Amino acid sequence: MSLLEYGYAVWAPLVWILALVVVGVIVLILRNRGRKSYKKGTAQGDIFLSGIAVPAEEQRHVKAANIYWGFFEALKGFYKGMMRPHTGIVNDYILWFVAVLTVTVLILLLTS
Amino acid sequence: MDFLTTHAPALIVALPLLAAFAIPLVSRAGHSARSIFSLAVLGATASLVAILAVDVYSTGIRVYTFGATLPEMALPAGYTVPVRIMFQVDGMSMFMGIVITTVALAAMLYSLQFLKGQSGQPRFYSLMMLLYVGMMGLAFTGDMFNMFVFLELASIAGTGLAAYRTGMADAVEGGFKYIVISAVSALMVLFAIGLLYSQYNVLSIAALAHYMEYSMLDMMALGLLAGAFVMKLAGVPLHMWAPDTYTVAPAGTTPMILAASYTSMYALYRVTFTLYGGHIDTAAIGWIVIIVGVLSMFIGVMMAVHQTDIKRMMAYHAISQGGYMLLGVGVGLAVLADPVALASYGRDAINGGVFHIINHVFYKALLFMTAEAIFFRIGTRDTNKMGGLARNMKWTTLFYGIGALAISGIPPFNGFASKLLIYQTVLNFSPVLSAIAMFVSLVTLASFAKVFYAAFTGPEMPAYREVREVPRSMLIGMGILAACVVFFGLFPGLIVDTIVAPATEALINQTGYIDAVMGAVP
Amino acid sequence: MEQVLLNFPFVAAVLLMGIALYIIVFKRNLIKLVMGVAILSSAINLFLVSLGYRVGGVAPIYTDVPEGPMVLPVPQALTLTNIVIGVAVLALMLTLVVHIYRHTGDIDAEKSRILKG
Amino acid sequence: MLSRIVRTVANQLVLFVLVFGLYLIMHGHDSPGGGFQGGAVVASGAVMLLVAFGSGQIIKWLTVRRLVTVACCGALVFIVLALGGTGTSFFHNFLLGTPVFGGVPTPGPGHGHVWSGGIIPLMEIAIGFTVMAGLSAVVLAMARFSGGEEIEE
Repeated sequence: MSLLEYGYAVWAPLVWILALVVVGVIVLILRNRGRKSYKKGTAQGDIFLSGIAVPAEEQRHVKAANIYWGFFEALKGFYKGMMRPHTGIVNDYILWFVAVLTVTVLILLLTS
Repeated sequence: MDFLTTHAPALIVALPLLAAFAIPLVSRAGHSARSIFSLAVLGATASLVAILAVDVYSTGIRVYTFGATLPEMALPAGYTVPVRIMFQVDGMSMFMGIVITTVALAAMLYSLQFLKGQSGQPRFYSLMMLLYVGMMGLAFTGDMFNMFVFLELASIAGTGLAAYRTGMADAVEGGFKYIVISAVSALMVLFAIGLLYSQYNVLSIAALAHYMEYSMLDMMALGLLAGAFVMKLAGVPLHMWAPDTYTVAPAGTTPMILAASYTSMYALYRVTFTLYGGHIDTAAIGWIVIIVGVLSMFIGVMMAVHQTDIKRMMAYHAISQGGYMLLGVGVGLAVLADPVALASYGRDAINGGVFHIINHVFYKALLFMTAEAIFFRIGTRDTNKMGGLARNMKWTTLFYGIGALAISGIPPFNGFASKLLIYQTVLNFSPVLSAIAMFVSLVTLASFAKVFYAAFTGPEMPAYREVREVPRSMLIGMGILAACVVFFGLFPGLIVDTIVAPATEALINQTGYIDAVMGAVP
Repeated sequence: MEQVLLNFPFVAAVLLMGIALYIIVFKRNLIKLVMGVAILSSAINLFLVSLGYRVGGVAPIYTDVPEGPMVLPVPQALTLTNIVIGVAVLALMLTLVVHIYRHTGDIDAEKSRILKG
Repeated sequence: MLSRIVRTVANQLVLFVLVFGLYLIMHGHDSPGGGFQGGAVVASGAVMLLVAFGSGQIIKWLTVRRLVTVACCGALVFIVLALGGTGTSFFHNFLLGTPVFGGVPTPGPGHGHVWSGGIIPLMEIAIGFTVMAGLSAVVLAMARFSGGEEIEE
């Protein structure tokens, strides 16, 4: 019932979860073999920035705009090109629609 | 019980329609009366859908003729063409019916609390009911012209919902864009219907498919219909309206408008498979669908990573996931005329594409609801301003996590099951397309991880120290969808066998659809 | 000659559609855009009604009919339905344009736009 | 508010507009016309009054709230009539052959037969009320709206 069979393969989520549980147990065992000297709530848990004063929460948090900065920097040209058709003007939406309709109709007329 | 089974197709549309016009009157009796009334009607309709589903899956296609002396009598005595308006409910219609009803229930539950204290609530519930009627009618109708009417009904109600918060400038703009593109594309549908009617003098889909001659005008009509429905389902390059409209629609209604897009996708499948699927080689239209699908997947996801508005990002992901469905079904459509390829991978590709509809509607509805829950509490959708929300909104975080993992195709959630079907079957058709699909999933995961990191983790922001979890009714609405996502992920075989495979069978089996109406005609 | 005259409504409908699409695509004034949608709707109505016309036909009503052919009733029903829907859509569009004007002080599609990208 | 001439003419004309609209609604099932057309004509009468007298006078008794009530009731009657035939099938004409609008007109040359059509004339009347109230409400709301007021039901 849980199996998803198709043509040449099978996907069995319950078996996958069983495997996940087994792996999880192994991970927990390994984790418990680690050092136990960490105490919550003591100075061990404080933030340490090479002796510099810890900034306020807003400055500490990595904002969404700063994540994947390199990715966007590398693809700057691509996104510049992408922004050109995404004008947000409703007339342009209809222009695209008319263009696609023309192309679709032409393809269907030529292939049939 | 027998009465209900016989008349369920009509009652499923009639009851919410009745409620839509009764709600403005009922709501004069107070808030709770209206809430209870709306929920009761939707609940009754849902049970009718369940009754009809059991019937359709056990006995096959159902025909319901309006005004006839017998609802099953599609052709009046002595006629060789159907003259009355009729509903034709087969596996695919029923599948859409189940999707729409579940989403509507969750959306209604979510909205009850969300709307408290806002003005114009009677209109909101009326429009919800009308949108539901439009979508169900579109899924059930066996008539091209009624397809147009229900499409317009859904568009008008959807616009009313998208522009519900008229006090906000962007909401009005999103609603206006939606109605313009809906009106223009629906008029193109009507033009195509006129072209078809001019040749065959019938409007019933079954009769049209029976008499179809695949002339020049027919192919032109197919092009117009396909283009118009692609516009409504937000396939690239006709997707630009979707982020605008999905972003501004209030909480519970975004999933409803999303479901309305997929009803247009259903209409596209109905036209390409049932109306035109018979004797011509469908490779050309199949490739058009595949190209639109691949473009949607790639451009949708690349635009999504770039967004800062959380709902806008999810809207672009909705476009991208729509591409998966089009890819799966497009592959099936391209090999429809080739029985060997159809049996070896075409059918499974369609299974994957159709299964992805229900999966995607569930997890995307869940994600939209979590986004709106954040907006409800902190009053902004800008991810740059969020941070540390997991500390105070534990349930919302959990639901967001489930939805994000499901949309990225991480096992064991439901997104993985349908995506696996699509990857593996498309691999047989064209390995490049499969590789693109996997790459898109990767970028999807990256973009959701970005938002998860920026919004939910991190130090507790001083501005959001007082933020509380959202009210219970909103949590219940999200909880239902999250439970569906997990259940569908754990038991994909059950879902595929019971509701997806009959839908695929209904799409491929064109003669069955025609014979249900035209069986007696030579 | 008669053939040309009979096809004249279709030519007119297609011309109207062209005009309407031109207006919708190139006119940035939102009111004009709404007018374009109205013209498109009328063009399709004209197309549908012309489909149902038969030479020398009379109105398809079963009382008070002279002998002879009738025009097709179904396209007229379609047209009527489209008119009704068109009224609702136009009213909705105009309301939203009024709202846009109140919020942004402009009805130019480009200048009043907030959502993009 | 426009000049006295316009107001007087509008006052007289509105009766004829009303009668014509109601005539179109009543004869929708046996001659050209019907609920939507008649309702639109009646609503145009409301527009005429609105133009002649300005929105201030009209709004006192023609409130959006009342119009919405009428429109909803009309739509409800329509659907209930359609549901009435559900014993056989949805939209089944169950009044045909009964004393209420039960006549069957003879096809061919002859005059229209008002007392026929079963549920269709009743539906036309319901639709007529819905459309006249709905369109008037739209016009009224827009008139008030352009004056800068917010609409509340």
